[in-house]
Amino acid sequence: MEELLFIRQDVLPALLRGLRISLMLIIPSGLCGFALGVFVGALRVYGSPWVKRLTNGYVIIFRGFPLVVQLFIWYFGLPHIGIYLTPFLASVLGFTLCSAAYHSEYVRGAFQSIKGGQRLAAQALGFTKLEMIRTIILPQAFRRAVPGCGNELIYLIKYSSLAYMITCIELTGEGKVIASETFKYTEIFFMVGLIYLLLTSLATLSLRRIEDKLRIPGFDNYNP
Amino acid sequence: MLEYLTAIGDALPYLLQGSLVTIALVVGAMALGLVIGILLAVGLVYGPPYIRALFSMYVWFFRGVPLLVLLFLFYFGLFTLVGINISAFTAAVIVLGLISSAYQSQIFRGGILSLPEGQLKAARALGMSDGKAICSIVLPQALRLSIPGWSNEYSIVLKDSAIAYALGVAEVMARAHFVASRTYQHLPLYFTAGVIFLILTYMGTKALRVLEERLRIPGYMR
Amino acid sequence: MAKRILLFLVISAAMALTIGPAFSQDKVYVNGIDANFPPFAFVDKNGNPDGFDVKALDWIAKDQGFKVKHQPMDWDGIIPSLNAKKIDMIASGMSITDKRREQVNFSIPYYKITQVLVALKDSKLTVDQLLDQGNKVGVQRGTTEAKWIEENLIKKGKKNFSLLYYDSAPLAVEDVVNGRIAAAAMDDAPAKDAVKKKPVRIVGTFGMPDEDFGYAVRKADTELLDKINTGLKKLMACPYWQELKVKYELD
Amino acid sequence: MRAMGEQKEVLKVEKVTKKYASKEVVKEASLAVNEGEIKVLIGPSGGGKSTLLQCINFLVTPDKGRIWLEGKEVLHSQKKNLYEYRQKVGMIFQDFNLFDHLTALGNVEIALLKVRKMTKKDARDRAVAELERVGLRDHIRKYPAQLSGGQKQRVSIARALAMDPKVMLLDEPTSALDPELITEVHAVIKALGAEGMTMVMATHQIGFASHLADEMLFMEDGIIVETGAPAKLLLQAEYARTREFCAKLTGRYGETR
Repeated sequence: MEELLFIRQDVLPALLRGLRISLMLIIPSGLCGFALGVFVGALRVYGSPWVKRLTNGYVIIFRGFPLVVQLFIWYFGLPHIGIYLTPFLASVLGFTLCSAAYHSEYVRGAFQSIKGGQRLAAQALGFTKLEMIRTIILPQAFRRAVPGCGNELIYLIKYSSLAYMITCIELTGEGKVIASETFKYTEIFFMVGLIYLLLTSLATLSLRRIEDKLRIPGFDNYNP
Repeated sequence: MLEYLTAIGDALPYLLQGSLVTIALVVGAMALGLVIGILLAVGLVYGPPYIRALFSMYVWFFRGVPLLVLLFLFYFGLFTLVGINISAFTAAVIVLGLISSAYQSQIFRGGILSLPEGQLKAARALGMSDGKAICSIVLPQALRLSIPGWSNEYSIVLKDSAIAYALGVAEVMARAHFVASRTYQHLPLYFTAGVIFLILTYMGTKALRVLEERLRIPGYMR
Repeated sequence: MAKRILLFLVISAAMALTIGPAFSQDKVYVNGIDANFPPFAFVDKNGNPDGFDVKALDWIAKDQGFKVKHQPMDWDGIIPSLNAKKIDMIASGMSITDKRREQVNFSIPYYKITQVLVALKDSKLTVDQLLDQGNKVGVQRGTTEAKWIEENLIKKGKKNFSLLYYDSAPLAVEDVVNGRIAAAAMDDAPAKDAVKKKPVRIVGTFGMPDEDFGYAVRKADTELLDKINTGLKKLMACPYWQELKVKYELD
Repeated sequence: MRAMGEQKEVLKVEKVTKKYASKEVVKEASLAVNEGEIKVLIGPSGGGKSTLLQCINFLVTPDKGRIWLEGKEVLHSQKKNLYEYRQKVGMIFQDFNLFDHLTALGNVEIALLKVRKMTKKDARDRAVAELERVGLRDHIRKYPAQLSGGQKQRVSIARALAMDPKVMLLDEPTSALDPELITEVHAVIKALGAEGMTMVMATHQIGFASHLADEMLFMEDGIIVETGAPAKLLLQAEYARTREFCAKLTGRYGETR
């Protein structure tokens, strides 16, 4: 009984507070990461050679450094060159840049999977390069990239749990703070885990619905 | 700049020793993930409905909860709940391995499903049992096809292993942190840790590419 | 080829899983330390655990005839780790508090620690000013000062400042130097260590009562606690104690 | 038949050359097409027919050579000029290249909307009309994957026609089709010819082409070896290679219409 009261009075409000911060981290990072990923992915396919080299380098570094390390560098490292980010901004920046690198991989694959004939046909009809990318290539590439990018979003939800390490106390951080005060690690992390499971499941379901909505007959036989 | 370089130079041997711990974490986790992942994949493709449902639940759970949360849960919870006492290192290997098994099962499942149906039929026609057919005909092909996906999974597990630092496992990231606490040279040390991971990623994926070439069957797809 | 690789992987999985327990199977006591807590506990240049508490415990172990190994741990989970038998003792600058006494037994106090605020060297602000004006103050997660500030300064709402939680005190100091936070609240000994290495100064105490450091062991391990207490008393009476204090620049 | 003097030159190609690595795939190919004329390129596979057609539309940039449309030279390095030119030249591909994410209707509409900036309603009306013209009224809502090869090629013809091309380039329009589907596409092309559409077509369907063509061009190893009226080229070609090729082809495809 006392246990329940403790959960209702102390644990739940803290976890909900953390959840709010987690969502505030995930949503902008997800959106910006995807947008940047599409941009970088397009550059990696259609850019000039040195743009390709530059963007590929970006992807190698941001996919190669563990996210924890990236976060520490954004938060504790950037001040060495005079840039001071709040924990929240540093987290969003870290998540955005890292997930954009992953998104760009899926986007690049999607662009490359589009047959050359599609470009030829659009050019033959007199499309400008920009119009061709916008109306012919992107809608197709987008559909092909959705499953991969969706997965990346799920990853992002999970990796947002790292933000507390740079003092942005979100769901996991709140859990950790209460756990270290009350020593009830098992119970608290069980609840934290459940909340994340709920979040990732919701995201998976809605992504599946989006995929269904976007489905075009004969267009889904694509293996990444 | 010079200050940074000396800080890196001083810490490098210690950090490099840490990369052995990181490698042990990753090899252990990948191996555990491989064994469980193959079982899951076979169950998911060929198993009866209840097995498929059960295995899907497993995959759903381990893909849905953050590594960090699972780490804390296993490290502290296993003892509280069932009295099993494991070290931080073991906890990290197990959790990394279980999560990876969920992802690896999807890679292997994709490999199995991409094989033409005729392969299994032909094996059955030769009088092989289903188990034998899967082990000696389906898996050798499916696993070959899975190497690129597996190599990707390796780089993910490698980077995730840095999170084990939260339990105090003295891998590269934790060591960078320890040294920084003494020397107050946070930026160069984290950066060096990052570069070590980059090199480990590169070496591992390279090795797997060599493996893929070695195992390639002439004229085989991809 | 493929089979051999598979075999290798299975064996290495098995090995990886057995390495861990192997540590705790031999009769060596494991001391959990926060390796981010100089000068009491840290990792030296060669990667070996070092620090006032580490060296003191080494002496006690030798004196009392047991073996000890120092294991860096995550600080805010260190008491659950002790109770989950992952370690056998904590000698790493741990303050004795009533809340912790509910979980573990403490040795006799061996060092009086004062909590101080650390700010930039050229900062002219006083303690009162630091804990006001909407300033941010950093603190290590899971420490007594974190808890005390929350309960006595934040929750009562007298002061106008906010608290940020760090992985370790040095990281909080790093952020003071970065200018992101006005001050870091921490034990005076690591604060002195920070002053030597970074352009910061100790501004002063902030009203938190002094605390005693003690070594923690599980409630059931009374025998071990006796050994530690006996050894500790002996050590504090011998000149090596002073030597240690000088070496690690305590006092 | 119009009198010679009235004939208007629609397309002129002069000495177009294209090299890949060191191999010259098209060597100084020249041709001119008058309004309402149909020219057919024949020749062995890999002879450069397809590359020549793609060079004409600058889908492959020629290394050398000049091209005029209705007497105006195409300055392909100027993007605006290039896009305008391409709008006036319809292209039919061997493998259709329908936009896979759009329905039959969408495929015809998209360029009207995005390139010619027509209003939605106008584009829709025009697209439906063109699809009716190629006999696909009942299939306008289907996606490419739901259409047969012959239907796909008819959609692609409708897509090109909707742009009001001055000339159509057809790159082996029926070679990717099953034999039973060829007839429906041939019928559409024939009807176009009857309406006076100017066309340049590469094909292996000699029988069909000989009835349609005003002139045939035999192309081998990147060179236009010989040109002439179908009857002349097929039966009494000057060059031995042409005769040999035509004899083989008429033998094989002679009956096909």
